[in-house]
Amino acid sequence: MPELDPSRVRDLYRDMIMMRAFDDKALKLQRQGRMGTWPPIKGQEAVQAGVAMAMGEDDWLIPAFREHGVMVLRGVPLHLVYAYWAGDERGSSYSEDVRCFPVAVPVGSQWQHGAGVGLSLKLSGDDAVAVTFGGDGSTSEGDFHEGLNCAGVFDARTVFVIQNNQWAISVPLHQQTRAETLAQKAHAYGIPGIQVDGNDVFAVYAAADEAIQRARRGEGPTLIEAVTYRLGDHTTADDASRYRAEEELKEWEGKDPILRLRRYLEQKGLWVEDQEVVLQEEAHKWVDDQVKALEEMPPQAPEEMFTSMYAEMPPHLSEQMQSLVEEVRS
Amino acid sequence: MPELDPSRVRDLYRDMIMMRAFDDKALKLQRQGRMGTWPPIKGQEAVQAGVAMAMGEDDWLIPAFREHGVMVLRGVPLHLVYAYWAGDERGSSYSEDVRCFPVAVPVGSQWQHGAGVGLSLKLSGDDAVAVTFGGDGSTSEGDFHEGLNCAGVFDARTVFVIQNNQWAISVPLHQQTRAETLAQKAHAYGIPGIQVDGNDVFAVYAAADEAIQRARRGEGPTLIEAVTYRLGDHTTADDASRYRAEEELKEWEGKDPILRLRRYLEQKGLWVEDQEVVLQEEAHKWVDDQVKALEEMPPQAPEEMFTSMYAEMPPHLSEQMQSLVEEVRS
Amino acid sequence: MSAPGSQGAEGRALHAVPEVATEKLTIAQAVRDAMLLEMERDEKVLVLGEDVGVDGGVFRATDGLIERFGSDRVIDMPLAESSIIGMSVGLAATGFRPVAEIQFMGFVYPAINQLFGHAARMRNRTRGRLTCPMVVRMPYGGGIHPPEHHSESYEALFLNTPGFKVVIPSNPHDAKGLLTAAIRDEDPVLFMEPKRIYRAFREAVPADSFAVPIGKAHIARTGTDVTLIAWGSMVRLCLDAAEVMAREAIDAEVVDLRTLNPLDRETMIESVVKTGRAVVVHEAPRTAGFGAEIVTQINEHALLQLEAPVQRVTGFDVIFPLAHNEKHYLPSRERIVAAVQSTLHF
Amino acid sequence: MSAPGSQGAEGRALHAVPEVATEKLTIAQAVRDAMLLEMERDEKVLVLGEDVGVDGGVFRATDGLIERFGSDRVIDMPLAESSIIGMSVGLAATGFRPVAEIQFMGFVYPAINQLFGHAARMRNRTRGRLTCPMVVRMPYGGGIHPPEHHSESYEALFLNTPGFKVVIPSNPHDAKGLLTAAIRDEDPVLFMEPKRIYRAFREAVPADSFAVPIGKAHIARTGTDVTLIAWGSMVRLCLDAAEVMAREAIDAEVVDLRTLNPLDRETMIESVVKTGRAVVVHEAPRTAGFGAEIVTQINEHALLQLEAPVQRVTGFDVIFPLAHNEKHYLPSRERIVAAVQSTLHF
Ligand SMILES: Cc1ncc(C[n+]2csc(CCOP(=O)(O)OP(=O)(O)O)c2C)c(N)n1
Ligand SMILES: Cc1ncc(C[n+]2csc(CCOP(=O)(O)OP(=O)(O)O)c2C)c(N)n1
Ligand SMILES: [Mg+2]
Ligand SMILES: [Mg+2]
Repeated sequence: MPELDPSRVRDLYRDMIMMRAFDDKALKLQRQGRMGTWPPIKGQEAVQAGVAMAMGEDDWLIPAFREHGVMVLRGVPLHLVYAYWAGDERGSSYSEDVRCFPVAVPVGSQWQHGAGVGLSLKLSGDDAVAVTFGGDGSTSEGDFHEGLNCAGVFDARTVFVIQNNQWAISVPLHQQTRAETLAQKAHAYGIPGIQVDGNDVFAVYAAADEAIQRARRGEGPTLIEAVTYRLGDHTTADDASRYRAEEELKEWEGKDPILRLRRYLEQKGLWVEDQEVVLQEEAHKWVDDQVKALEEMPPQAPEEMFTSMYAEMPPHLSEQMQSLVEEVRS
Repeated sequence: MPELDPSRVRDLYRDMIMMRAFDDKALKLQRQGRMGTWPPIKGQEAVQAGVAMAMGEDDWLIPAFREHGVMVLRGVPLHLVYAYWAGDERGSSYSEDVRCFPVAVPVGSQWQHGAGVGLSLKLSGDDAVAVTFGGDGSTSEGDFHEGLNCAGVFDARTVFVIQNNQWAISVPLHQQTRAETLAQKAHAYGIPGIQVDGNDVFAVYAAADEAIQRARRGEGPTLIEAVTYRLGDHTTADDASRYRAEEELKEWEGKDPILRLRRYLEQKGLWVEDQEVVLQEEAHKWVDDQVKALEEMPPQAPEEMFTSMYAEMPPHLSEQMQSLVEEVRS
Repeated sequence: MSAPGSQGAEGRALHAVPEVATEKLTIAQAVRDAMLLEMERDEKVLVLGEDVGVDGGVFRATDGLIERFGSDRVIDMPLAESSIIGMSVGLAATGFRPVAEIQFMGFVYPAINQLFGHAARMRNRTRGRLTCPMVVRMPYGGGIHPPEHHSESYEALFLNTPGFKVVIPSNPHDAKGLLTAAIRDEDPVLFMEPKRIYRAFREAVPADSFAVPIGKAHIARTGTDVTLIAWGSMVRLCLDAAEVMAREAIDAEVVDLRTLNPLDRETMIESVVKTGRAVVVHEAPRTAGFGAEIVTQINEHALLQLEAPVQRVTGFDVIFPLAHNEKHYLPSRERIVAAVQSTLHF
Repeated sequence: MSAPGSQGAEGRALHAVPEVATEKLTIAQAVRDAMLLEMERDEKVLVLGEDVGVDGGVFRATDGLIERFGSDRVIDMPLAESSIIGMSVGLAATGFRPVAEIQFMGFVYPAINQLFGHAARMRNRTRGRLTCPMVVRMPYGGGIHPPEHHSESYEALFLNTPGFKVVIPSNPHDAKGLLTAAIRDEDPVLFMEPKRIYRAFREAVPADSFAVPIGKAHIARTGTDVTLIAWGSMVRLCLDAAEVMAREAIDAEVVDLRTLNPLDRETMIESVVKTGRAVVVHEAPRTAGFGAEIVTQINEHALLQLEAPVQRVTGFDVIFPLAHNEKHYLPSRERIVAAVQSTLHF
């Protein structure tokens, strides 16, 4: 276990509680029709909090689509995360100083962006590192292979983190690959691969910290496999009970990373019930404020679908936009 | 070394001599303007002869584009191989009982066909095995990864053979991947990977034989990396001296797999100069006959570009074909 | 084998359905029904894709097939579209008839190399020695407010590259009949399913197996004043627009193309020659959408009969918007009516 | 910045070239020249692709660049097109200006997911926060008798999906000026190079850096009887055909589109309005080729001025044939003349 002082450990706990709170809220919003399809992160908070804490201020985050936790920790305002999943492109338009890519929906396609950003940082002599996430399922895509292979060839300043939640929608890991671990895939690229218990936030932090420092020193990329579990459905459009055994879910609910960290904090005397109450209150207030901020966003103008297509709008698009504006006005 | 009786060893030698002869001839034809772009196989004869000898009668071959040697050994008439590279589609239209895919030009795309054919053989209870070839460069493509990963998941009856000739046009292997060997990439898929000296025909045969038998027994796919060297240019459109050191070429010319096998045969007393003369003569006669067969092929009718597009020709194609026929006639 | 009875959308039967046992099915159910019956008929038919097995497909189009046919014939694939198609090429060339599912059309891109480079070319490349009888099913199109990449309508992608057939049903009857024909076809068929109306309505569909021939358009509504040309979910929109216009005594004919390649030019041109006016409707962006080919063929074959330029009602030349702006992107009844008006008052 | 002097093909200067130092260059050399000058001007410009470094590119378009700028700026990539584009997305979004080479257009398919899914969408997706200023160079087209997949002319693939600019030069001058503009552009530009005429002729090209604006067509030959519309290597074929027809007193105007997206509709329509007749010529298969969009726009904007239906001279709807049949596939001078005749005698 790395030497984290108690306040940072409490920060980790706080981060995870915040995640759980906003994830729960998103599911509620979705049921109320105020949110689009939402991919829950419940159960995967330790991976996201642990990696986020290991990242330096200027490091880039390249998420897949189930990284709201780490995105928020890296500075993406929660109300924008909500806006994105509610169907508003402005949700990916956070401020320039947040070094974070937008959500990548095509599974696996972000691995190469991670390699590209890692090469970019190396070429520009930037001290920062690119941290790229993806799921266990995404390791089957050709882009995973290419991204890691190229990162290896170029000594890209990239850390690849697999959130192995053991399912890709309905497909369990053993139908995804015959390899015993995902970490061992690193071997194919001549780079280090490490498997960690993704529900142990300290283990995640330690592995991420080591990998990030290695990349920062210019010693090349690392693959981290964080073994965790998706406690929720794949998305709000999914019903996991169709393909997943109740017992398996129950077993993993017992391994909830938040409970686990709380137990640790309590055992170490770093946490008492009062603090929990305050924290929960704070979390809910923050989430409510963010929902308010979401709902206070002025509606997106219909013509916004045109305005960011190109740096300069070509004539045919202006015409089309004009026709839409007239239609909406009439 | 596997127990091959002297006559089979001589067969291997013969196969390799035949390859060298037809490859040389193709280069000559190309210089004379009687052949299109040709990718020479010089230096890679041992890989192709060794694998071919290990294959069973009903096994499928799925080549990339530098496997003329093994294709011919599997029953593709040489004059059709020539026809194909001379720019005639009928060159890929060999008889149904030749279990061989056509040349796959898009690098890496054939790996998945190998996985698919291997699954097909498994599902249909066919005893045969699919043997798929590709180059070192092709291992960087996403399709390599996907093909091997899927073959692993499904226990496909597939053997994957990398002809690692150490160059992908001008890109040397160490710029292709940071992995020390290509064989170790198998680890990513939970399947066995083996590196062999691809200029040692016995080593190739032994590895291929073991892998093919394993696949035939239903025990899953194997990756074989055969380390060899491309003694010629990438193709007749390439000039390898632009990027490849003369000394490297010289060194590998010394390791020519044909010289090596001949030396072995001579040492064992299995071969004398007279036999060599006869064999060379036979090879040249065969090649000349095949060139004759090529040149005796009636010209391809222009409308053949239409006739195999669909099982039944749709009306718009008939119209287009008609217009071409009229144009050509006039 | 031909369709025992054709109908337009919901209840708009154009001619009587012969007396056969029927079931009320949605498009999603009709698709499943076709696969099920073909799998029973021909053991070489396989289904493969992401989540098609235990989960029964994210739209339930393969629901229950794995229980019925086992995991050797209903194959949950690793998350790898290029392999879904690439392995299908290997399977098809050696005797199987894969019916591959791409979960959403927006995720077909990783498979383009296998589709364009091999599936579409194997027959021609080998002059008929190896073939690729396979179907690629893809839910397509907008209207369901999903995340990015889930609303693509990219039929044009597959129409300038020869070697495929491209089929898009607009109703449960055709979904079953066309998919049956597609599975029996000797060439690769891209079968695009309008997810917006997957479960929007039910229709009586013959319970037995039947094929609707590929390459034949269908007059979904007869009319005399203008021809609306569409496919997939846009056919229903055209029928709706036609109803609205009927109140204003504009009598629109609706041509449901059903197959985009090979195109049934004859039916389409005949209709335009009759009405003298045409509007083509598609969800895809305007520029270089398949609408352009339709307009061009009309101009090549019926220019002198045209009373007005053919109009296009299409998506805009922008990325398909997320939920908030989706309704502003998609063709609407109003836009169709306006386009018809402009051809009438040219 | 605009072109200091435009000309048609070989020697057909339409107006005087201002007095600037020039060099006689082929298209391949002009392409190289543009990259070299832009790399000197802006250190954020990178070149990457297969064999672009030590080998200097299989067509020598990047010859000598690695010696000049080093392997950090001229990057020999692993054999992985999806990574060439995917990494370019990462590089471009974080400040570099990658000029990526796809060795032949037929090998762009593995990169489609990165191109369509990300490069074309990053600006819109983030409402301008992250952008992808990158160029994708691709030799395209037939005429060189190569193996399979080396002759594709698949511009239509990139025209129904918004977010790209698509630029295709037809001569050395434009190759240099347009590529310069493409590298300076803030959005992804697909730059298709007509390999058939890479080295077919030399032309005087200003030695200094200059940009030809993207989105402007060029009248390569003025005429009054018919408008020939083309791009890339087909422009030269049209000019040849025009010369032949001139002998029969048919005076053809040739519009070199140069940019397919955004299309210079104005120039094109103006010409057609003037001549009343048009023929569009492309190498790609006929159905759903970009010719259809041209015909459609002419019909939308100049129907009443048309004396005859617009004709298409195109490839057939078949797989591009291997060498033996190539000449029968490609548009020829004779086919162009015949199409013009048919518009004249409609
Ligand atoms: C290329 C592509 N194919 C299919 C999908 C549909 N899809 C979305 S998420 C998903 C499963 C992803 O599994 P995994 O990578 O393990 O991530 P997780 O959902 O478990 O976080 C699938 C199949 C997609 N988004 N992109
Ligand atoms: C997808 C794709 N990209 C690029 C090419 C062009 N190309 C043909 S062969 C080749 C190198 C192949 O190297 P390798 O796999 O090692 O095979 P080798 O040529 O050495 O036999 C390249 C880049 C291609 N044919 N396909
Ligand atoms: Mg997962
Ligand atoms: Mg090689």
